[in-house]
Amino acid sequence: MTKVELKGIRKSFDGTEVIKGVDLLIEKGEFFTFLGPSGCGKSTLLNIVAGLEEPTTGRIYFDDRDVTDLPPPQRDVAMVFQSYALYPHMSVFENIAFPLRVRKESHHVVEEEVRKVAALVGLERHLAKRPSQLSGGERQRVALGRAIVRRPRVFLMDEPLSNLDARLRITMRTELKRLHRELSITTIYVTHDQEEAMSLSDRVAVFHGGRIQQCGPAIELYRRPANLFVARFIGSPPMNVMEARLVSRMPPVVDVKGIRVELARDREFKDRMLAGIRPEDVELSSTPSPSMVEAVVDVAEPLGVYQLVEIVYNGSRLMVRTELEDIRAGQRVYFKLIPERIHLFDPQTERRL
Amino acid sequence: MTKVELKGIRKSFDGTEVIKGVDLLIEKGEFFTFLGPSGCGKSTLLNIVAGLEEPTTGRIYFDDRDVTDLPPPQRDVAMVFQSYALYPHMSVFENIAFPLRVRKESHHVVEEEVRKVAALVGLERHLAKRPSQLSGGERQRVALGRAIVRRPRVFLMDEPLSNLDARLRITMRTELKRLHRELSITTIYVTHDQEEAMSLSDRVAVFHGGRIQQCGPAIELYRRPANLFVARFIGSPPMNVMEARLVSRMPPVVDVKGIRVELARDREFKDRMLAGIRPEDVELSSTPSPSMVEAVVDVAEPLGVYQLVEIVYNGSRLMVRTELEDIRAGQRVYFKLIPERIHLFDPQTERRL
Amino acid sequence: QTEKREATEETVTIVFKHGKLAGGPEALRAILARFEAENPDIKVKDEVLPASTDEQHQFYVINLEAGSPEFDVLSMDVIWVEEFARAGWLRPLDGIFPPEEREDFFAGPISAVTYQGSVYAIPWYIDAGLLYYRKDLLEKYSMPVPRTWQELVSTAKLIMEKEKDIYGFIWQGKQYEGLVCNVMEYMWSRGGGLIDEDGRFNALKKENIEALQFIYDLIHTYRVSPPLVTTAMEETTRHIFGSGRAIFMRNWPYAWKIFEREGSAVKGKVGVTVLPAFEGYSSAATLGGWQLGVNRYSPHPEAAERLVRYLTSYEVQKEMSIKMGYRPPRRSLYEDEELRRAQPFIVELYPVFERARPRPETPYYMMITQVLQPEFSAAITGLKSPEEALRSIQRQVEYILKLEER
Amino acid sequence: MSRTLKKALNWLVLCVVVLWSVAPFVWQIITSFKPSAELATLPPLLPASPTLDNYISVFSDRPFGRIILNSLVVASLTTVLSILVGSLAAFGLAVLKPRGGYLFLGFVLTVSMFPPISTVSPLYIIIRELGLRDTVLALIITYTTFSLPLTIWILTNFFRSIPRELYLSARVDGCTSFQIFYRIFLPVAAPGLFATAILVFIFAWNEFLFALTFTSTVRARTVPVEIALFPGVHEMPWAEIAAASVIVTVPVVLLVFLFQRRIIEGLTAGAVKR
Amino acid sequence: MKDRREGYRFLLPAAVVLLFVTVYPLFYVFWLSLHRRHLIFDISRFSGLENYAFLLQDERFLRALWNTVYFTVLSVGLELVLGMVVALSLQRAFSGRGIVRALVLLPWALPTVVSARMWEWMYNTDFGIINYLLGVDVNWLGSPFWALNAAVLMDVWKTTPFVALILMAGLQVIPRELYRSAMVDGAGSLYIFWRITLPLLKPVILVVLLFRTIDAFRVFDAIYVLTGGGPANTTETLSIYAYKVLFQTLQFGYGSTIAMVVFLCVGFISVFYVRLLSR
Ligand SMILES: Nc1ncnc2c1ncn2[C@@H]1O[C@H](COP(=O)(O)OP(=O)(O)OP(=O)(O)O)[C@@H](O)[C@H]1O
Ligand SMILES: Nc1ncnc2c1ncn2[C@@H]1O[C@H](COP(=O)(O)OP(=O)(O)OP(=O)(O)O)[C@@H](O)[C@H]1O
Ligand SMILES: [Mg+2]
Ligand SMILES: [Mg+2]
Repeated sequence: MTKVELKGIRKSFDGTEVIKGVDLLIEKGEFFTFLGPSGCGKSTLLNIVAGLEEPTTGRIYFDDRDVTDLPPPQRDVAMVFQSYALYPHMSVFENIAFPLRVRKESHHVVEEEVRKVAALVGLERHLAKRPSQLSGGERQRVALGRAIVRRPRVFLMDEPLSNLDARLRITMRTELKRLHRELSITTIYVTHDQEEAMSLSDRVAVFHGGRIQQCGPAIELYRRPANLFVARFIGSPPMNVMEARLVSRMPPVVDVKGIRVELARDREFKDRMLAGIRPEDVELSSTPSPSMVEAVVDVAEPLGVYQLVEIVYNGSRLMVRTELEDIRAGQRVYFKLIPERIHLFDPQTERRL
Repeated sequence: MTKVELKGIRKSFDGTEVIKGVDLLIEKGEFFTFLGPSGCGKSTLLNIVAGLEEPTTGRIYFDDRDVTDLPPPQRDVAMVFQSYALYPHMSVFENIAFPLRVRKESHHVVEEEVRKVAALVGLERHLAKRPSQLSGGERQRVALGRAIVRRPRVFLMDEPLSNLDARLRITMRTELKRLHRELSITTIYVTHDQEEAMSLSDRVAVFHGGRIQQCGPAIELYRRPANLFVARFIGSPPMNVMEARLVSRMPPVVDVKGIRVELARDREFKDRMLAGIRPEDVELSSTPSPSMVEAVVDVAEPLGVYQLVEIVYNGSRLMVRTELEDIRAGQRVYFKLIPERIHLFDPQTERRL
Repeated sequence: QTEKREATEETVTIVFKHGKLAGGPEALRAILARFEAENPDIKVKDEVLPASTDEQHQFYVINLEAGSPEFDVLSMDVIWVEEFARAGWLRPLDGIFPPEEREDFFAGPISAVTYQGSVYAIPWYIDAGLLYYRKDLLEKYSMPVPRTWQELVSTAKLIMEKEKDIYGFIWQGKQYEGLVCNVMEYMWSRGGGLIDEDGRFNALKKENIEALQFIYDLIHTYRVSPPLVTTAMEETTRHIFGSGRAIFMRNWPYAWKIFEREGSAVKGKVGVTVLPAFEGYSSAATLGGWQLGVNRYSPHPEAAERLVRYLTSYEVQKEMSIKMGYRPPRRSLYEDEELRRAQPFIVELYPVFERARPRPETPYYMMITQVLQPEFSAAITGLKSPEEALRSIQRQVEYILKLEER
Repeated sequence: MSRTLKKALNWLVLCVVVLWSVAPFVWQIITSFKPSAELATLPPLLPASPTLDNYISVFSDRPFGRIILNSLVVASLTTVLSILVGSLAAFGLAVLKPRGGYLFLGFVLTVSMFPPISTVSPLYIIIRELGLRDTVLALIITYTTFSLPLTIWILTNFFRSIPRELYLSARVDGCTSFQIFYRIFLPVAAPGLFATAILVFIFAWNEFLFALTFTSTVRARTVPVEIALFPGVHEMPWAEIAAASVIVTVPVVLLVFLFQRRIIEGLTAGAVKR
Repeated sequence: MKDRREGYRFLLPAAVVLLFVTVYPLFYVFWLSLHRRHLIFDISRFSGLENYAFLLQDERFLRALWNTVYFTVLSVGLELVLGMVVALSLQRAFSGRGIVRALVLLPWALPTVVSARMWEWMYNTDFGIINYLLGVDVNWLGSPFWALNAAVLMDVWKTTPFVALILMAGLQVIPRELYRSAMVDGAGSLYIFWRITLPLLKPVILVVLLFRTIDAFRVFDAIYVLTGGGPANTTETLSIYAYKVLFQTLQFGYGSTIAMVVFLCVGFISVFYVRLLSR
């Protein structure tokens, strides 16, 4: 188990800065995720950790040892790519054995290790096949096997699940999680899928524009997003964001597009704010009630256990998630905001208040 | 608004039958979806409706008129493809104008119509750009605009959202739904994504192996899947399927891997059955209760409002969806199956009982 | 000196380059075998060059220029010897080819192998343009063998009118060296030529214009020559004549033997004579033929010289005449009884060879002919008027000859 | 229906195209079986008394076997060398992406447009000075060079289409660049290498200008030169030329039939991607 | 970064070979073109631009230039049109397509020399199959009018397959969906061809034109073997002229001058197309 530390990492390609200063401490055995939209520099940072790219400035430490100038092989990391990067001309066995062969391990060791790993990832029956003869999930497993076989100090995974179909992704997710528990190797995982990040990670760092926006346990990011970007990025469907005005300080009451809500006193406020309301944090009802506001359903999308409903009130639209089953487009409904679940942001800095 | 009817459609490519007899009636103005896994023949059927493929046998009627032998231009349908099929050498304006130009509409008409449609799909500011300069969602809109501009009798859409990222997909879904409400044109929609199908459609036909497995409103398919395939295909994460034995007929009690559940009397039974239990239909608790069974959490994936939890009891695994927040891997939990939500299937025919 | 001794101790192999010979490789092989028997210290390897003389020339030029010692004896067209001698690639053969012996040879080839007073090759066999005619047809219409070009035209026209599907007069008009040979014959037989008495190059003169014009007229005005002659080479015309489809043909002597073979369509119907001339001038034939020389870079010059001597000896030339139909350059052979009996046809050609004229004798001939060929071709196809063509020739050749001045 | 009409038209064009492409070659084959006496008579089209004489005399009168051997040696060595040097460069360009790689590629493309006639005279002088005249080595060196641009261009495209992750992955697994080159990229690009090799082989087998200039004897003469310079007295021995042509086209025809997919892949790799 | 530096080592062998065998000779040929150099008689003297001056009044050169341009324009034009027809008809999948493609590829793969010999024989006035089949008596290679056109025909035969195959590959890159979409939108096949296929194929067409124009412009072996440049130099192209001057009489000075001109022309052509392409 290795502790990974990044200090002041910056990286420019041809004059444009892609990573704009990253400091991170990843604990021993942690499952740590870089989450962010496409092009935000996640892969670049991962490659820097692997030693495939050199940072423009900044240092990388593995267990307090500076590895910034070490080439990839000497860092003893293993990497799994989105495209799996399986060697198409080698059998599954040879693919898994490759890192050992490069290290010139004896035949005996190779044979034994590969079999052990193959059993671990459930590929015993496929060792003789070529990657092209495998299904997506099996290929994925080969890539994992090849990473595991080296017993590296750190696992690096760059969107390893995003080539799989939705269903398989869920299965593999669970498997990844189980593997990590069994091997306890420090893992850095890159994804742009917030659900994946939340379901897998001990901690998540949300990236945007080359900077870390927030870093912490997934549930923390969901509950207390540090800024508007994180708020919108985490949670599906995304948070509704609306303008809010402070109408009274004592007790604190905000007006969200005509709805007045009294908030807890220990919060910070500004005169004009942005209110973030998750679709799941709106209470909906098909019968009127005095504490509730009337609205009309514009679009209703039934999704099994729950429905996504877009309601219109006062000219504003609000996405609501409800388990009520009898909601139809055009219908009149009643809703209420849950005060403690309203997130407030500074409209200038977009920071959480 | 046009009614579309398919009668006894079969289609073979080089001797292998891809569509094995389809009969369907799609009502005027309906939003109808073909749902099914990859390769099941959805696109082929859609192409047959468009006139791009000839059925091997069977007839197609638009408003009771046989159009089977009409070439695509005379059927007056519009089609949106997964790849959008935008003409890369034409501007957005020209792309949208293309169907009108083919019809040799006057410049005046073209100009006016294109502007109108561009406004409808929100592309006014992009008319001069080339498709390559647009984002995924904007391209999607161009494709829609090009389909709308003709005011066709039927819209055909072949996985129009699957090239978009998850977030944009949700947005575009809502927009599609709204467009359909405004234009009220009969729409046939193809997708392999059950969530998309459920959220968009008036009715869904689930395809598998060239046959319709079940056809009806989305919520119906979710609640009363006609067979194991539909049961597993609809709902995410997929239904848990376990063996069940009938232990008593009066009152009907089934044994699901050691858990005895008493069911309603009006259901059909067999001695050996398959029980389908949706993850959301399991009641979970962290405190013991006499009516509940003890289990251990193997994997827990927090996903914001809810968690996906894999629990192990009696050597069997069960995926459970819960809104409880304090569940961790390794923890002891207690669960109960909700009798009226247990789906039973014949293990031979895989039909619903 | 020492080489001689060496030669007796070990055998040397010398390489003999030549064009493909009539009669297949065996005939020459037999001759060489006898040479090897007589000279046990020498082995001869004979190697065949490409068909076209231009390509043979290119082969020699490239190799000799590079100082290649890879062949010892080379056979050369008459027009190359001066060029090669001037370039210093040939071994002077004055020693083995004394002036007394040269007396016995025809004057044309001797002059072709002489450069600045020395001889650089020994004539091997000789060629000259001839007129072939259909004896039977002339007899049938009781026409005499034409002595002038005008007679040839009128005779041909007359017979062509009577006989269906027959060409009047065919010759070699493709753009290649053969065309120059043909054209020169008309120029000479009109009193013209390219080199003046004083040795100056002078193409643009009345006689030459008229000669070229006449050739053009043969095809386009009198129509006794079909347009195909403008692409014809020797074999093209030989095939046509040999299948009985032409009355007159200009060609080299080799064709005769073929016409007289069993199964030939014209066997016994062919006559041969000197080429016609223009009224008031005397006939002329272009000298052709091949000479043997020794590569200056040959590692075995002595052995090579012996082979040259042998191949150009009276006996071998006689044998080649009798067995392969090659025309000997030695006058005395035409008196030889054996040859007279075996090849009466060759012997009859004596007057032709006596009068055969070499093409311009200059080291720059190959450059000049590159100018002549396209220009002549242009003139006979009507692409240019004769005068234009000759003027253009004059200008280009002068640019070439400027090389000489420094 | 118009669909069937369209299909029929398509078939018609197809037949015409195939006929047009093949007919001259078929005629050449027919000619090669004609005894020389039949050459000069046109009907009948087919030889009345087909003969193998032409094939026999090609080998017995000429050192044709040796010349084919020369061609084989030249073409195969050129192929090997060109692929070797070319794939190294292509790997460098496509995978290691050195600064200025684009300039180099541009340079390579420019070189590919050099007309051979423009360099043949100095090359001749150089080769003569090096004493390489009339050796297969001279041809191998020039052919390798002149096929390099094609090789580099195609292989760069092939290497580019290999996911970069393979490179990164092998790097992390501990390979050096050179190991990655031969352990991963060469095997993975094997189809591309093969396609390129065939193209280079065909190029070297068919090349004429340099062969004509740099060789003069059977020691190094190659097949096209031999056919162009076929010796004859006064005229072309057409039937023998036909026989020789048929013989030397056999390897090419075989390659084309066996590997048309790959050839087309190689040919179009440069033109269509990008 | 280290990769990048390492990259140069991989480029080195190719760079050395290319520099030594193509670039150096190019400078050398320029140097030669400034000389009166005659290898046979060992004459070599610097003459500045004299050769270039003579070139301008050398009718044979102007004629060769014209022949080359005529040959290039006509053959490339025909090949493009025919190639397009073939490409369109071979495009759709049918059984036996592999064999058909191989057959079509055959002319391209044959040694040029062999195909020149083949056509020379077919063009033969007396015994040629072409005259026989057409029932005419045309002197294809002998008449100044036909000879160059005959060479064009041969070239068209030989390289149309190449053009067709590249265009076909270009067609295959165009997504089928575009055609389908246009069809559903009501467009007929001709309309689709002009408005969709052709514009999308433009880059490929330009690349093909570039390849072919350059190849046709430096044509050598095909015509050299077919006609040798005759009759009356009506088929003599620049390359043939240069070659004859260079190697039949070893005039390396003047020959190099012509070779230089070929190089410059090809350079201009490439620049022209590359401009078009990069637009
Ligand atoms: N080798 C490179 N040269 C130049 N720019 C690069 C290079 N690699 C990455 N970039 C740029 O750096 C930015 C970040 O790239 P990176 O691959 O790290 O993004 P990412 O977050 O992994 O995105 P994705 O989710 O799409 O993989 C992008 O804008 C990309 O264009
Ligand atoms: N033109 C064709 N020729 C031969 N087989 C075809 C053709 N088009 C489709 N098929 C086959 O028909 C089956 C159904 O294809 P289709 O494209 O309709 O599937 P789909 O349901 O649209 O799948 P996807 O979700 O992957 O688009 C597939 O097995 C496919 O291989
Ligand atoms: Mg990435
Ligand atoms: Mg499909």
